[in-house]
Amino acid sequence: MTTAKITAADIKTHGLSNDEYKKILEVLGREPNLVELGIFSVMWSEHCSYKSSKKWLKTLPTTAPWVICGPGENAGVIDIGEGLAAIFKMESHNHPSFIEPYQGAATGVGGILRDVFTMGARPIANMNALRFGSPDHPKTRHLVSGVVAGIAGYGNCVGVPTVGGEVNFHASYNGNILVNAMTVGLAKQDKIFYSAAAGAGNPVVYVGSKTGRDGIHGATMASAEFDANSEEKRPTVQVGDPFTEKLLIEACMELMATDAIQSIQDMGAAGLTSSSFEMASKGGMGVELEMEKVPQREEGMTPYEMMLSESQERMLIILKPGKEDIARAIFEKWELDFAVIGHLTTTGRMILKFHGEVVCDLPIDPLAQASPEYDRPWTPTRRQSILEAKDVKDVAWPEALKTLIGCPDLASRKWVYEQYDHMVMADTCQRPGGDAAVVRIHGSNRGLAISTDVTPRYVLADPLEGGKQAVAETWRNITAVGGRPLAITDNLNFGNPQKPEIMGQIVEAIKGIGEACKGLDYPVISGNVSLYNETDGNPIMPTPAIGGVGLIDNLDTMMTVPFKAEKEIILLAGQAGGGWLGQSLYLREICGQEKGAPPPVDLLHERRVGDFVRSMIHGKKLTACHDLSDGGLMVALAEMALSGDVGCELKNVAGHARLFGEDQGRYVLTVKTSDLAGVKAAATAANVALEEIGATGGTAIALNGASVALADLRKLHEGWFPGYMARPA
Amino acid sequence: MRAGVVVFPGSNCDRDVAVALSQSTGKKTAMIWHRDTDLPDLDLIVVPGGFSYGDYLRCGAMGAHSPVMQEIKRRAEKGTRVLGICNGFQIITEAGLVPGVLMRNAGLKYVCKDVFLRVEDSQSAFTARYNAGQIVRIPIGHGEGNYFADDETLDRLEGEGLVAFRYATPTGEITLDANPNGSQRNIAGVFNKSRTVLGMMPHPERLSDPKLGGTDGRAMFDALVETLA
Amino acid sequence: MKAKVHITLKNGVLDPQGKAVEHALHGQGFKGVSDVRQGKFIELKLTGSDKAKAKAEVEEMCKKLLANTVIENFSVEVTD
Amino acid sequence: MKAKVHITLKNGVLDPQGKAVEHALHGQGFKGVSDVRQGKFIELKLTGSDKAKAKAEVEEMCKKLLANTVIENFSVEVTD
Ligand SMILES: Nc1ncnc2c1ncn2[C@@H]1O[C@H](COP(=O)(O)OP(=O)(O)O)[C@@H](O)[C@H]1O
Ligand SMILES: [Mg+2]
Repeated sequence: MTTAKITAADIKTHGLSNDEYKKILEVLGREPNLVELGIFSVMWSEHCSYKSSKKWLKTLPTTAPWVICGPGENAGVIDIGEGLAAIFKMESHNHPSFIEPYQGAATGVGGILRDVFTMGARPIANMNALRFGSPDHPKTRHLVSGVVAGIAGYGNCVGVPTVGGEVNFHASYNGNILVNAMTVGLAKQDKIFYSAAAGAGNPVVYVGSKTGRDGIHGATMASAEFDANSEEKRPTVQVGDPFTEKLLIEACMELMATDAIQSIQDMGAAGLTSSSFEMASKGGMGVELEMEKVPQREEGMTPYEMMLSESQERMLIILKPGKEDIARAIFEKWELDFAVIGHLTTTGRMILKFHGEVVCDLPIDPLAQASPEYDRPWTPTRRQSILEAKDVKDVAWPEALKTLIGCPDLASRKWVYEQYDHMVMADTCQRPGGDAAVVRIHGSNRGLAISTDVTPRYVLADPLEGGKQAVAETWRNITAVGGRPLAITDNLNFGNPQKPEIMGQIVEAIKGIGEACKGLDYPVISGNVSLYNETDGNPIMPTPAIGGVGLIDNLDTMMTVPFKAEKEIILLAGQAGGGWLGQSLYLREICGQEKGAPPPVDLLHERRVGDFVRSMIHGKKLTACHDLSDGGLMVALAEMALSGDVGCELKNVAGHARLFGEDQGRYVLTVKTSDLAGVKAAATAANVALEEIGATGGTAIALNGASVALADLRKLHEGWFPGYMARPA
Repeated sequence: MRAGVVVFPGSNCDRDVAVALSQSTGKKTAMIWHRDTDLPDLDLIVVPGGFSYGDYLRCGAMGAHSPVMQEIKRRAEKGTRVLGICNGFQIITEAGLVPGVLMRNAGLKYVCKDVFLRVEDSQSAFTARYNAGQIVRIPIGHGEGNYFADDETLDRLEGEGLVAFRYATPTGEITLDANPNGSQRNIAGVFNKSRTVLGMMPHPERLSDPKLGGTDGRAMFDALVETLA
Repeated sequence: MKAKVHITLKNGVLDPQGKAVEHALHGQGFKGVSDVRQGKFIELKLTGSDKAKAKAEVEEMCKKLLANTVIENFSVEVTD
Repeated sequence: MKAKVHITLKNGVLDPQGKAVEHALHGQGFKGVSDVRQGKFIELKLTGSDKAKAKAEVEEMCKKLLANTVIENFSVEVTD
């Protein structure tokens, strides 16, 4: 084996600490070579090993009778009845999207799609949760336009509808935008594929695109060995090829319908290294690869480069014995590369050969077991005191509403989602713009409801309550369309975990998420952690994005946001009174302040109100429903009025705290007069507060003698995004 | 009616339109692989939406040269009805079955939304269930739907009544604002000379089911079944 | 041998991309720019050594696939 | 003055367009073709008469807007 001496610089450029290097020496009993060092660095990276977060992630509730597979596989799996499973996960592509927004976001979509279809699921919906810097920041417009175009460019071409998501702006993301993409897929329960390799001698097969020098660890630049042709060998940005991904989906689906696959995994971050390593490790197997057989895009690639390349649109498959020809024929039909690059062994070692020479020989289990796990020091976030409504400026409601409905965080996202094909597959029953997206389970009258949410300003002020709130909001959004919330995926975006206050945010947010999952019977089945989101020591706001999935058993009862007709009764369900202005958008946008404790989430109340609302929806008692979130009651009403193009006349509500407070666990409902008594009685029986606050009708929102025309609100609401994007930088 | 849908490697509305067709025909829709040249007997061939071969060079360019398209051209000459939707429209223009070209949207962005169309001509197997002048709501989803042809061609198309649909306001006005992509004269769909081939950017199969929010698209498939039964 | 192919929009055909680029350039303060037109540039390798023949072949490729001659012009240059 | 700008992908960067075009050319029977790369070609008009200055300005445009320098190279040529 060639052994170029590992230098201190090599260790550093591979992102390993001295302690970690010592551990490597212990595990190996000798010095690693560069290939091996590269593999260690990848396997022990934060991304692959979760070394800072593992201890805390273990505390999350991950089971329920309907959970088929929790965290640990490429994506989580839940039982949705009739022999079917929903498979989903969310993943970040933050850093690449900041460097190259179009390709960064595009390859983020490609990556999460592979995580889902590698398990046997046909992807049926994509979501994206995006956070950008302040709209005034010189880079923001360029990043928004590139990221959205990238998501569209990839998702539209592969033919998976992008049905929802979130977009927020805040200065804390100026140097670190967040691009979190989620995919939901559908599989038959008896056709789910896992990644644990088994069967000594079974062929290891590489399919998809060729391997190039994309995204190879920066070490290739610094290391002396690669200096000669630095221009040629420079690590490059990964470019997505959605057409190849589409072929890969179809080819994998076709192969999965046969009985040829023993196990399968996509090549995600750290490509061939993590896929082969994880598959072997999970199955307690060894693996031997012949690196020259890896399909290569460029000449003169080294095993180091092939192992660390992050070229997109590739998968690794362990075939059952004798199935090579069946598999090859399918991939050739779809005009994709197909190569048997090695086989499984019983040695428990990873052996890489290059033209016959052994270039890497690592023990798999010890390496996996010795992977670092840190209990990083953390300090709890200092809580802020509760802000009294009387200490907050009271602005006339029409002015406040106009400001809020057209502010960057609340303005219509049409400019974004009209660039996404959200209708392909012809099963989108609720398009973007509502509370949760709804996609039909093909060929049935059932649907999946999907929502992504988090309110970072709440998490910053109180990570525990903020973590709870994020989970609860997805639960509420799913409930509002009539869905039964089943499980979540999470994408934990934070700053540098080596700072105790950031680690504190992580620990407490996870605790909050866990509490909400428990309280709502809504387990975590997959997720992703993205740390070190800081520039010049300025961390992002803690942003644990949650993606929730629920089931609608009968699409005939699906509920939507718009007011449907004139003269219907408007009701406010949940917590009477209200008036929580701390950390509200009203406070930020109208008063220019970001302070106070965020609204607490009472999980028992949440559940009681949500279950009541859902039962009313299922009983066909409601005509419209919308949960309250950013901007509180008035914003929710305005959204219902605008989307239905029906105004409303309000009563029994007054004061900025009542109108714009962001108390949790509440919904606005409309009912026909004839159903009012029944709904009221049901609320009383369910111990849910229900206030009558007005009636629909007219072309304005009217309250206490003042009114705002819907036409004016619409201009503000729909005008901001296109206006902002059209302005020259 | 025997209907078939072409499947290119990057087609992604093939299943959608097959489902919509089956709903109207009550029969299974035949799926035709892009390398097939030996096609079954068909009354209608649909070239569906998607990104045929990735569409990286020019939308529809590679699809137009595929083996199956040569056969479809022959069938079209014999009068078999051909419907090109979205990418299918791009392909059949590239293949010369209908005149014109679909260029990049004037706004340079992909646009997915419902639009209103004014039915310009109801004298075809495709549009027989609509009335000329009727306004229908059908979704679009494309980045390159900007219909272009020279003035002479456009005048001829209009003169011969070969414009099938135009982008319009909900009340039927043909305005700049109603035009989502910059198409010449707001053209959303055109026929060939004999009205046996129709190319259109909007997706009738996306609003052929009340669960998806509307059924204006279904009338096209029903009309085909009625005429070609 | 290598071939370079330029594909440009015909005169009189509206070029939305060119127009958008021009607009953006003006927005960036490049005021003296006008008549921006965007086309494609394709490079490829060819076997053989007969340049004239190669040129004819690439022109054939343009007509058949690379360009849409309804709206586009092309030009081909072959070098070693 | 006129400027011609060529924008091409850097070496090593995946070129799905080029790959697809090559594939299609093979499918059309042009078997001798390889290494197809697809780039952009932009033409524009400029006021003024100082060629060196104009070139520098167009290069600035490339850096700022026309090219994505993370993955693309550009070259500028100015003529009368
Ligand atoms: N990036 C995005 N992509 C697609 N749809 C989006 C995106 N951002 C927001 N939306 C859609 O816009 C609507 C409003 O979003 P949001 O204000 O976050 O809703 P909510 O307050 O109900 O969670 C939702 O339907 C959402 O799915
Ligand atoms: Mg909501």
